[in-house]
Amino acid sequence: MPAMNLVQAIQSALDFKLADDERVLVFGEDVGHEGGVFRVTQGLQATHGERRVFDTPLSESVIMGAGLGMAVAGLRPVLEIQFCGFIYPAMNQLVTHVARMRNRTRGVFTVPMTIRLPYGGGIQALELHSESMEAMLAHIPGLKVVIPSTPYDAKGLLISAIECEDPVLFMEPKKVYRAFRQEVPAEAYRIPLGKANRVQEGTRITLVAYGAMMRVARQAVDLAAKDGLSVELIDLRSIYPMDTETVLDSVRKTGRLAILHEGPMSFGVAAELIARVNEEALMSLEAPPRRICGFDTIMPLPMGEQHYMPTPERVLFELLQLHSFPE
Amino acid sequence: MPAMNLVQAIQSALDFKLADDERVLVFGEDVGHEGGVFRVTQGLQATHGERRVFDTPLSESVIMGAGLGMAVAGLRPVLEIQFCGFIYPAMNQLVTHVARMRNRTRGVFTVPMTIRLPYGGGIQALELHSESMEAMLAHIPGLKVVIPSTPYDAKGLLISAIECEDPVLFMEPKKVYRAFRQEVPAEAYRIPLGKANRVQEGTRITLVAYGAMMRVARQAVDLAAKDGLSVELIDLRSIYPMDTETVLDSVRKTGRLAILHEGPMSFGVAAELIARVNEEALMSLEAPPRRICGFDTIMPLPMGEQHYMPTPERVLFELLQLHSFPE
Amino acid sequence: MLTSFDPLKGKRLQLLDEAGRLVKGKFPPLLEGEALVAAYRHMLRARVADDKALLFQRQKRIHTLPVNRGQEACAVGSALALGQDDWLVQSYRELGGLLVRGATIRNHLLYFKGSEWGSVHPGHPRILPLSVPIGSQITHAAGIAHAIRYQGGQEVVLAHFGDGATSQGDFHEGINWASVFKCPVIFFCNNNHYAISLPRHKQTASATIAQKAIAYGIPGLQIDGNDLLAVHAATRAAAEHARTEGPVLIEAFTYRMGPHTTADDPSIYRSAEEEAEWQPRDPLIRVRRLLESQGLWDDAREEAFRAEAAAETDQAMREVDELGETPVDEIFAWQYADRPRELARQQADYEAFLKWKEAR
Amino acid sequence: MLTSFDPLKGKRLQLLDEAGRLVKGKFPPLLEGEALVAAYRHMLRARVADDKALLFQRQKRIHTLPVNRGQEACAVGSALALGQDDWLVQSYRELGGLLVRGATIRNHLLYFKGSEWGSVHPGHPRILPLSVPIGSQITHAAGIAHAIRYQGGQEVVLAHFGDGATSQGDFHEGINWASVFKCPVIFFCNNNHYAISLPRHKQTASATIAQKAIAYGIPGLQIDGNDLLAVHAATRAAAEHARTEGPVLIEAFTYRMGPHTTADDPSIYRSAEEEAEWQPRDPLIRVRRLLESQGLWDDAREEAFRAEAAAETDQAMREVDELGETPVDEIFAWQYADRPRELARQQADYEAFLKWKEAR
Ligand SMILES: Cc1ncc(C[n+]2csc(CCOP(=O)(O)OP(=O)(O)O)c2C)c(N)n1
Ligand SMILES: Cc1ncc(C[n+]2csc(CCOP(=O)(O)OP(=O)(O)O)c2C)c(N)n1
Ligand SMILES: [Mg+2]
Ligand SMILES: [Mg+2]
Repeated sequence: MPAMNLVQAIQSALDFKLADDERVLVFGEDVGHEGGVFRVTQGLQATHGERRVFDTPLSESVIMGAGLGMAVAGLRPVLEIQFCGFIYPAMNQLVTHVARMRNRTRGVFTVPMTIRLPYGGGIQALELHSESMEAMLAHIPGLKVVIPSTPYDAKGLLISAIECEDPVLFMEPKKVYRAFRQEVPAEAYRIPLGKANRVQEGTRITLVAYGAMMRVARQAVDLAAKDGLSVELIDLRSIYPMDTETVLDSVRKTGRLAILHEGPMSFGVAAELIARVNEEALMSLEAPPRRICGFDTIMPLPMGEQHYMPTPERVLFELLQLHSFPE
Repeated sequence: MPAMNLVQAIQSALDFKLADDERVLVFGEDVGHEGGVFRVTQGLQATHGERRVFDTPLSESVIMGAGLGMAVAGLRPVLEIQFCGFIYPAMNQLVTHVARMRNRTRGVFTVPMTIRLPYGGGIQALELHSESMEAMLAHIPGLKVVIPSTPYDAKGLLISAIECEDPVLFMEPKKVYRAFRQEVPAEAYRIPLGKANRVQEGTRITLVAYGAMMRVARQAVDLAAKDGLSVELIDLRSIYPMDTETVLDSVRKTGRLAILHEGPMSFGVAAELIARVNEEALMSLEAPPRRICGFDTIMPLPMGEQHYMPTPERVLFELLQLHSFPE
Repeated sequence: MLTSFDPLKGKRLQLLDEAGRLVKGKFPPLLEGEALVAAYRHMLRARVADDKALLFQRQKRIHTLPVNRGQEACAVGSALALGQDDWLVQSYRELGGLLVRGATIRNHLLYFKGSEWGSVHPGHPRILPLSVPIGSQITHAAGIAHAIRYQGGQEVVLAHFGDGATSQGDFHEGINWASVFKCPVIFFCNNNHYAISLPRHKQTASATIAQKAIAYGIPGLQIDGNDLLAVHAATRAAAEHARTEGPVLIEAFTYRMGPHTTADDPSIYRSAEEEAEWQPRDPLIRVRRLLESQGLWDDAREEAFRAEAAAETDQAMREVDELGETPVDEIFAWQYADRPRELARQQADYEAFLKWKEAR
Repeated sequence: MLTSFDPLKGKRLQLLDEAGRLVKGKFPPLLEGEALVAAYRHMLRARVADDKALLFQRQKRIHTLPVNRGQEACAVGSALALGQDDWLVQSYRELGGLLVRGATIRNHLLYFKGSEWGSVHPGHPRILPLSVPIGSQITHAAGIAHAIRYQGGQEVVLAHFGDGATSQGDFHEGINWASVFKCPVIFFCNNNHYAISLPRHKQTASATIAQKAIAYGIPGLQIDGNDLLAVHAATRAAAEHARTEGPVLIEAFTYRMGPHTTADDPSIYRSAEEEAEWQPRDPLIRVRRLLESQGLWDDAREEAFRAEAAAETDQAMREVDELGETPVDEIFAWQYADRPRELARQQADYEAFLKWKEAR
């Protein structure tokens, strides 16, 4: 099996679907000739031609709206919004059309479209190049939102996303793009949308994370182990639908829950997960769940970013607090 | 004291601030000559002139962006987005500029701007005329989000919003516009942003609601009382900042929490409140909090709307379930 | 035709004048004889259905709906220029065009009573559901047309929108996209002079909407939107151009004779004189005059057809009156192809409530 | 000047040719003698600071930043046309313009090292912080100008943006608003022929960007953006027009001689030949030639000024190097005028962690 980083794994999924299905088109700002500002689509235009893989004008609303039009006309657009911070100009199309078309037309018109969305911080980037707004997107009825944390998951989830009959936001953790390699099958495989992954067993605390925060979580779990604290780690992978069962199973065992994400705390993914655990396993909770999140502020510019982005140490601190409740 | 409905109370606040402060401008689609599609701004142009109260082209993004420009230049814009479902074209301006300007410029440029946003369902309206997306808006760092439920609150909160040094989303429950009258002082008064209102004491359950759902909540509380169930009712009034203390005080007393809102359940306001109550009063909870919300679907057209909108009976059902836990 | 109309010259294409006389010139009308009669019937059918719908709304049998009166030539003339496989991307004031394409009056009423099934047209002709967010559908037209080009098809897309829509970013982005990729779209602006209460001259400072085409390097022309023949001829020419060269912008100069919607009161923002001025320009009158002058139509036929359309509309309303509320399951069933656990759970909770309520 | 340039005629205003000779014609240059020397110094200072910043980025002393080389005439020439109280609404590639207005090289470096204080200019001149979401600042310019009109002021707003920005809805909505309300804005498009990798001709199908002005009924003109005198004269004329009549659109035909940002590799999408073609059109060269021909500049002065600017930049970088991370309190303090309990709580939690970490 070839070793791939996240960029290569995504590329491999796109390459497969382009070859596999004539209805698949890949487009967005700079994704064609240049291969994207992160080179995720590099080489795809050369292989599949300019009709299949192309650059668009600098206008996110029509990228989204034209994508919808193509989908309605029978294609399977895979579009890129260059950064999560630039999804907002496309928000109207996303909420009022992409997410609604199937229901409004009782299935006559559907939108099997994938929106690739590089997201997340910790890369000392310019303003609006580091946001994590998955909670906002997951609140929109009609969308699915998935976030891989590894090359292996990315390939399998992206193929599933492109084959999904509904619009899927596929959020790519930029911080992971070239962070590490992993063995990834050269051939196609699928990972179902909506399934979490229990990546490490533990007994005392359930830690839920996803995307780039999974690496932070793993390190924190290792640190905790050194302190003699056994933490079960779950990679949520899908924000909507959310695999509550896997989390519930774990919480019923550990009695303690921490959720880790980069996005602002208030009205974030952690809150939703806590609500669900309350609804189905309140009595298993031995301590208040802890949210380890970005603050309710904008992402500071690089000289302040290290405070905003959760670190393994900060996660460890929170895990220890959680463990020692009540004190 | 004159009796006013919600429309009149809002009008009265706008009229006061227009007279009181030359920096206040009121604008939006159809708000000038016509007085708005709900006639909320009726008469204001006649009183204060076309320079102060005016119609704009049909383009929400520049309404928001020009508003920001005016604010930065020293004015206090009060703009209207005609319906909550039409905020999305303005989303980019809202998130990337309006909410960020103070922090980005360390206070050199600020955005003391009020965004009036009629919201909510139950009025058998056209598509996208019934949404309640306050959770999405409250997740944006840098904004304040308030929702009055009565004419009295509306006037006091709106004056505070216009005088606030930061951008405030002032969401107006359309369903309440002309639903009832209340005594409202003719003169100006302020209700602080960020404070909830305990409107009815009770002992067994804490019910939190806001906006148009307050009327539903009141009716449900009455129904429950008939069934011998004493419910404490809190009007949240402000979604961000959120007055968690008032809710905590109540939950510590009742041990049971239900939250009622129209917006989609997942990643909604109820989840956030549950997370906060978990963090500070988990051990007071005697039963899983219940979310009584809109579904994770688009608002059905009128022939299905009654299913989507929580009714007093549905709230009662949920309260009884909550009360009888564990069963 | 497209190139002979410089949008900066202030010309406006007219083939049939207000008196119902053919304008002499280089463009012979494309609609004649029985085809013209058929076109007139479409307009009249839309007019009758529209008038009745307004009435039904007053009777609370349906909810708020937009009113079409005055814009029938735009909707019908343009839709008649489409082939069977072409796409119609509507705004919400093109009832006549929908009927041309095979949509039913029943569905029109059903939609505005409040059922999603109102957007499901028999045989699924290529009609997008109406678009509420102003201007947003313009980008969809660009995307559908992009797909057509990609698939090597010969179809075109007709996209309707109002004068107000031209202020939206999506107008700009959608036309720009279509121009860059030479997508086969006819961008058809129904300039009815108002966006709810805002008059056209406060919407934009350009003398015409047609001239906005220059910003995209595409042809733009202004036509008399109350002239069925001009609308039809211009759309036909535009479709031809779209298929081979790329998009065209048409500004149809027309007037909304009724209120914006049944919830609107136009007397607040426009004068009775202005409304009276447009009365004789009613798009139906002049076609009828032409047909009558050619012996193709008369009072008896008018009466008979009106009665027929009225009966059809009444019957449709009665059918729709019968329909009950949307079944609970449908609310959850159509959001996704599968049913996420979130929805299943919410549905189960809600159904438990319904059961409890029934039992109480 | 504005009316004599029909954007559809393919003209491009030039007052100083590539050889540094004044173009004979009806517009005498407005910048002469010492004023011209001062302008040249601004350009040169920006050039030196820009070159050095690129170096500093390679040394990892600052982070990713846009590169200005080639566009100094646009930034400086336009900013010099502003009065003290006029507003500059920047995009992110107008370093020279910022320096003209009193911003410092230190702040430029500070911003790109990653501090919000980099947007706080000494004396708070009317400069908006750079705008990352492409085109979005165009609407702010309209709003500021609206406020000026409302307050009866005589100021104007200069809004910069790129060729790519013209595809955004905000370009359209912002200019439309300003046109309708006759707001005093100069919409200044730096058409540097690329939006990252996308060449101008794939961005829009219109022959010029200037002609997009026609869509709003305002004057539009294309100018040689590498010609300091043309930029300055056009902006002065536009400011005059803006104050009395309303907005103007200027398309400055220029070239980004460097990469898009320090993270970009232009060799992927443009040829060395193309880059070489633009080399002799460098906006600094021709002003220098003119000054030299007038005896106002020479190699010695060039050397001396370059050394001065380099020393200033080095010094600024050293100062910025010294600065430590953003204090925790600042992250929470500046989000709102007050500090909502949510933020206070998050801050307290975080500070508890810091204390714990320190103690460990
Ligand atoms: C994005 C958005 N903003 C506001 C509205 C509310 N609204 C509905 S129709 C309308 C006016 C539309 O005018 P125009 O485009 O001229 O079309 P017309 O109604 O005249 O046919 C407005 C403002 C909307 N539907 N969508
Ligand atoms: C809304 C938005 N989309 C995408 C980007 C990413 N991006 C940054 S610069 C740029 C190209 C801008 O081109 P242009 O407007 O011509 O300005 P230039 O960089 O050439 O000066 C893009 C696509 C962005 N910053 N904002
Ligand atoms: Mg109109
Ligand atoms: Mg450019």
